[in-house]
Amino acid sequence: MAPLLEVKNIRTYFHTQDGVVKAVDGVSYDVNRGETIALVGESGCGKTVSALSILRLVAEPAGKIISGEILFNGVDLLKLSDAEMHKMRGARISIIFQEPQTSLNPVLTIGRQISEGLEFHKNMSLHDGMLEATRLLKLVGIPHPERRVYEYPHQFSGGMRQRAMIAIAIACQPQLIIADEPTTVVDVTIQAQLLELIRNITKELDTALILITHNLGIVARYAKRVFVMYAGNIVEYGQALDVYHQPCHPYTAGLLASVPRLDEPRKNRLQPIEGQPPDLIAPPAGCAFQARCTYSLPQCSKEKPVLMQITPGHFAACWISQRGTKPWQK
Amino acid sequence: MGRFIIRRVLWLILVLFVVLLITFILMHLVPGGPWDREKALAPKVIEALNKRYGLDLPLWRQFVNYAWGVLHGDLGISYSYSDRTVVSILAHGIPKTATLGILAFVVAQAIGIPFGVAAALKQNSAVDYASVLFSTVFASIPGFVLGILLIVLFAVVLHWLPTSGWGSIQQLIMPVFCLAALPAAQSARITRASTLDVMRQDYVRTARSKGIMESTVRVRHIFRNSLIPVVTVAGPELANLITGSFIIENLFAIPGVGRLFVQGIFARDYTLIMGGVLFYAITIALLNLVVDILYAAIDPRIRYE
Amino acid sequence: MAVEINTPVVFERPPHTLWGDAIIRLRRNYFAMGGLAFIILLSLAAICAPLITHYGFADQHLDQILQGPSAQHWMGTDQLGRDTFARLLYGARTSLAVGIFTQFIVIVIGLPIGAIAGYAGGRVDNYIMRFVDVMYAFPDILLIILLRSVLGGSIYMLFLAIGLVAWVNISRLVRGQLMALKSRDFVSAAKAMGGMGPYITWRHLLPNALGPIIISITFNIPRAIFTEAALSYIGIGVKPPTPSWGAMIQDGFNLIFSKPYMLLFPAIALALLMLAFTFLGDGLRDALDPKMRR
Amino acid sequence: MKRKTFILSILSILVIVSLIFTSACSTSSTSGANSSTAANSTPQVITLNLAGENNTIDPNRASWTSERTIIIQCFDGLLTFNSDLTLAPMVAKEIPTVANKDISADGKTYTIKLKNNVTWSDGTKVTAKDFVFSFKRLFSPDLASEYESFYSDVVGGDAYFSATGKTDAEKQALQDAIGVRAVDDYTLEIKLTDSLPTFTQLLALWPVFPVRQDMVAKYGDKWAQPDANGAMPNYIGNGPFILKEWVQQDHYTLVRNEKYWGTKPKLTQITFKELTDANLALAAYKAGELDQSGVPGGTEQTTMNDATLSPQILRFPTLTTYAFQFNVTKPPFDNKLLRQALACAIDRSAYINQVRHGVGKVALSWIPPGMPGFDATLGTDWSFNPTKAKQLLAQAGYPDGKGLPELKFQIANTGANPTIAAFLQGQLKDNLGINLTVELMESKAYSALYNAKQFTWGFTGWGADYPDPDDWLPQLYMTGAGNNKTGYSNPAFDAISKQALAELDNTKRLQLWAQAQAMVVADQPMIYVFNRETFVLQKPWVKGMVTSGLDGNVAGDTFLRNVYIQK
Repeated sequence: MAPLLEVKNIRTYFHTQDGVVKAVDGVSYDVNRGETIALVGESGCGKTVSALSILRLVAEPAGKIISGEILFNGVDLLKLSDAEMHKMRGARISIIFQEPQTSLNPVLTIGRQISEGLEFHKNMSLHDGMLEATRLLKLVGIPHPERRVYEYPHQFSGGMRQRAMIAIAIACQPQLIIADEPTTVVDVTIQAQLLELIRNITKELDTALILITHNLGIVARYAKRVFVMYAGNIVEYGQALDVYHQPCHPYTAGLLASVPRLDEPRKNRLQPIEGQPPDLIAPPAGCAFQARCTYSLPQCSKEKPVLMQITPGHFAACWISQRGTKPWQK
Repeated sequence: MGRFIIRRVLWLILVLFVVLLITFILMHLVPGGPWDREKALAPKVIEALNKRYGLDLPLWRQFVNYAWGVLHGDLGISYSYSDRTVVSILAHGIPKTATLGILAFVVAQAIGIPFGVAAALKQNSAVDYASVLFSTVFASIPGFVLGILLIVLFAVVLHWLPTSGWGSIQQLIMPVFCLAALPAAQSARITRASTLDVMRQDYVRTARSKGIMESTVRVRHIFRNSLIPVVTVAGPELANLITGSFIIENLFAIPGVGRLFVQGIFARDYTLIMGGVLFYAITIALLNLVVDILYAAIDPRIRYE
Repeated sequence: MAVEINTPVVFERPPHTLWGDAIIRLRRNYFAMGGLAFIILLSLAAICAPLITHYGFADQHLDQILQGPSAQHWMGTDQLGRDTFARLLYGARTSLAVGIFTQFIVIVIGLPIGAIAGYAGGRVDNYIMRFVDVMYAFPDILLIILLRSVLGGSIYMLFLAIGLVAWVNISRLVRGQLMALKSRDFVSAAKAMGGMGPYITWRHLLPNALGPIIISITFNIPRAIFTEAALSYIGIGVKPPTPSWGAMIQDGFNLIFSKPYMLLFPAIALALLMLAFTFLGDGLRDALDPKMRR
Repeated sequence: MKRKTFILSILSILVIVSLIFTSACSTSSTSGANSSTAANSTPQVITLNLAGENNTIDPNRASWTSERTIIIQCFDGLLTFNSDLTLAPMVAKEIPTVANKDISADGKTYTIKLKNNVTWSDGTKVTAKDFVFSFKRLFSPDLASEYESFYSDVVGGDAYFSATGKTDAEKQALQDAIGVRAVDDYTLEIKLTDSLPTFTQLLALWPVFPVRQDMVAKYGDKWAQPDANGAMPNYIGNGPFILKEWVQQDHYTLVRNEKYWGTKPKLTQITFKELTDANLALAAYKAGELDQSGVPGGTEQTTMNDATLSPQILRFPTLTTYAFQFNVTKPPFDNKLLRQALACAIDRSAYINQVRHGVGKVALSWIPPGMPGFDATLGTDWSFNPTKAKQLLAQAGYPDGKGLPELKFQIANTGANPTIAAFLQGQLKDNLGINLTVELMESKAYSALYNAKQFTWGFTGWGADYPDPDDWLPQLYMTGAGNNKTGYSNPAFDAISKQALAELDNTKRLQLWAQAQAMVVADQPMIYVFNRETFVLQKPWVKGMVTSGLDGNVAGDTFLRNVYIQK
């Protein structure tokens, strides 16, 4: 069976006063029906932009999808008309944004913001939409939904707002939900609750999920497959457990070292990755990670590595691991 | 909300009292009284006039008498328009000035807001540049210059409109336009800036992600939020317009309070000045209150206790 | 705890300071730079007026009254035979001075009052803001006319009169900015380090509130120049022989039917100056507004 | 939703309120528009500009020229001025003189016989009682008439006027004691404390025009006020026009008095607009909304050069003199030589011919041409002469201006005053090398400074209330007189003035005044600069216009009853 979503070699560039920012520069991945994948990387690596590209919500006119294909159920989303795309958004593909503080309209009631999509996609009346919104709020675990549905975002706590965002995303029972760092700004206990909620709901509705996060630590628990992005490119992907236990890219290894691991006794200090991500306007000639890589080879600064299968189903774009070595592995 | 309004109104009464007291003191500190003219009046005439208008009493008595009168709705008698009560003078002028001001306000917003929104939606397009240019140019010409240019063009050269006066719709066109030019420009600028700001907000992206109609996104999500700063500025603007402009009323010979008030100041017509200040302060305060209420109506985050 | 690996700016080249960034942004705004260039050129021309024209602003040529533009008098002469171009140049001094000095007065009065109210909060803030309310309820024109008749006709007193009625807004602005900033973390940090009240205000709060204040000033300068023109119409402007654009517009206003250029030259000059300040103000706002930093 | 309807309702209230205001106001004031009477003949209507709102049009209280403009259309006094400024009888049968015995030999009792066919606009007769009432009301302390001081010589007048603090009974007694009574219905007797030959001229002024006692009794001081719609039902006069409507701050509408006792005017309607901005008035004239308009100062030359407008110019001298007056009690202007030096340094003809484009006339003495007392030879010693100015400056103790303290000149910031101040500044700089500091003041602040005699050197103008030296010399130059702001004090002048004021022989009286004026001019307490000339535009179809030196802001207002329209 063909995957639900296939992103093929997508390039999304931003035109700024400083030059063209190649935020997403040839990224491919796919999602199967009901599957959860994770897109992992630091801030600014292009993961959010690649997700927005799917919905064609990249801020125009500065940002533009230059090339590539996004096949959803075999249909190229980039070729759809605006009207057809409107029918996709919210109805078939929806998104949960990372900032619940700012992602909800402060002057509309929560219920209204949930029912909006229902009114448009399911031709519901405002009244029915509000009833459905109440039900959805209950589903995402908000107490007293019949009252809360008439409240405004500022009356909700951060965690509750994100639950409301989830309710908005699942309102029309989409086939794919993109969760863009859904838990960054809430505290740890709520993070776990929210992720569980998302997992349960997607399971229940049989919805595919793209979980975008910088926290590789949580990925293994929720996602089946992981795609690691760096500087606008996918640098490694594979089964979540493979990537987690046997990273084939020094960047992935660095990400893992920078987050606490629940499965290992805490013996080492957490180690942030030194240095800054490269300039996306004028990326370095070779491997984008080369400047920050402790293990780099002379080849790394000259030739850009491409994704190669290291072990079955586990790909990486790294000259070092492609030579069969993993010096980061202890 | 009710308690908030009551508290504001009570506070307003205190402010009015203080404002009147300060005005009263200032007027008596300023050189020149109502009877000072280049062709001097005889001392006995001045004495009789002071007696007639109660200006022979000690100052504190004058103020107490005045304040007592104000509490009873009596603002005294004008010195420069004999025998006319200040209440009747204001009642004569305020409707005209307010009509002009409200019309100018409506015109200004009706021009400014759509222009601002259009400019923001089509940022850096011809519409945008045209609206920026239009608004800055009209904001750069003093009202009386714009006024006389309009009079020359439409009344003297083209004979389309009467030059001045009060009574017909045609007579309103030029003064309303002159009054509206600057606020329209300001409104366009503010709307443009706030719309641009709102368009960048995350919740607009959220709204788009729901796949709803673009027009719904614009009206429900962008416009309503971008209106908030516009309302903040519109309040003082409306107050400013309703209280009248000496220059426009003088230039177009409109029998409004703006002209009366300034003439009253120059004539040291104490009661008329106090009446004008009272009108001004009440208008400002009430409109600020209206803005605050409107503000709460548009933005649910704001609650008054 | 997860360690955030957050570089602050997404699509920006290596980070700049707020001000450095603002300057770069401003430089790219051609309208704003054009405005700034006009203001600087005009200021230079006003300062160097004697080098540009050999006519004095008060030199009367009673045999050359109300002449049209010519090679001798580029913009013609006025009702006392004074060279309009020279008066326009010297008048720029007055008009710029009105704009700048009134704002200076506004800052001197409004900034401390707003800062005290915003910083102290509570009862002090309440009293100060009630006083500001009272000031706000006064018609500006009343205060200006009364101040003009108390203070006399000198130009400094004109600055003072306009400044004295205009400080209210800036103090409200400063107060609002400080109130908002006060709750931020860096103030708590500064407090925790044992900084004193005024010190915190001066060192940490004001610099952060500076952006909106500067923007407000750029918008208020042309407003003050406008006010001067309006006062000339009412008849309480600058005293002769000092030229000001407002007074020249008023002179020309009376001659619109016979010598339109008498109105047009100063009116166009004023409009250009207003445009320049408006563009500069817009540019500064765009450059300094932190919301724009995305 | 609730919130939305709330906003909507506020918006709709705003719109409705504004609509109500517009409609209410438009219905109330369109009624004053011109309407043509007959289709076949030219409508006899004229629209003029009063250029300002009046304080009052109660004859006993009025004091400004624009108030006089309305009053003289609606009332006729005992006497009136001809266009040549001689007196003519109006309600009085003849001009009272000693010769016709209407004035007693001592000049203190006036017995005036009235015509018996004079009627009010409601048809009732005008009798001596109406004049008695008017006189007594003029002196009422409660009314506080500004022109009362002109009539101080009437027996008992001042005593009553000064009774501000007295009881009603005392006031009544004082009122009864005033020396004005009706001998019979058509004979009025007025007693004066002193002989005052110019009292006949005062009888031609508006403060003593007849006033209806019944209207004042019924409506009090508000009888001369419009009702809420602007109508003037109580404003009953005996003049050729009736004031039908006074829409305050906007316009006056006068219609012909169809019951007028004299020759009926030709105009059926006069509208006075109140356009205060001079540019607007000219625009309205050009747009055909006004039949007469002034021109903004400085545009006279262009107007004269304009082929269309130049035939429409109406210009005539008015009895007004402008002067730079010194405070002679304070240094340095207590120095007569300095004052004379400054007088010689001012090129008045340059001002008139260049700055004012020839409108106006150079003045070298106080009393203006066109009225008794003018002397063309006077003051020529102090006409423009830079050489003499320098000599006099040296004689004054300031050779080449050395040692001269800072000279300050105060002037009200109104009209063309800033220009004349700049002109003076330029003249002193060019001709004497003296720097002058101009202090431009808000007008009331200036008046206060001036009335308190705190000024050093200022600008003043004086217009005739009536065309006689009585109105020009004693009020300004007698020691301590009400309008003597210069502080000028000359015992010789005071003595001659006293004599002249009471002199019944007119020739001798004028000779005395000529001597007095010569004394003043020699001392130069003021530098006389120019006499005013009215310069207005008038549509060619306005015919029969007769102008007078006493005209106010509206040119020809004194004789509007003669005007007609012919297109």
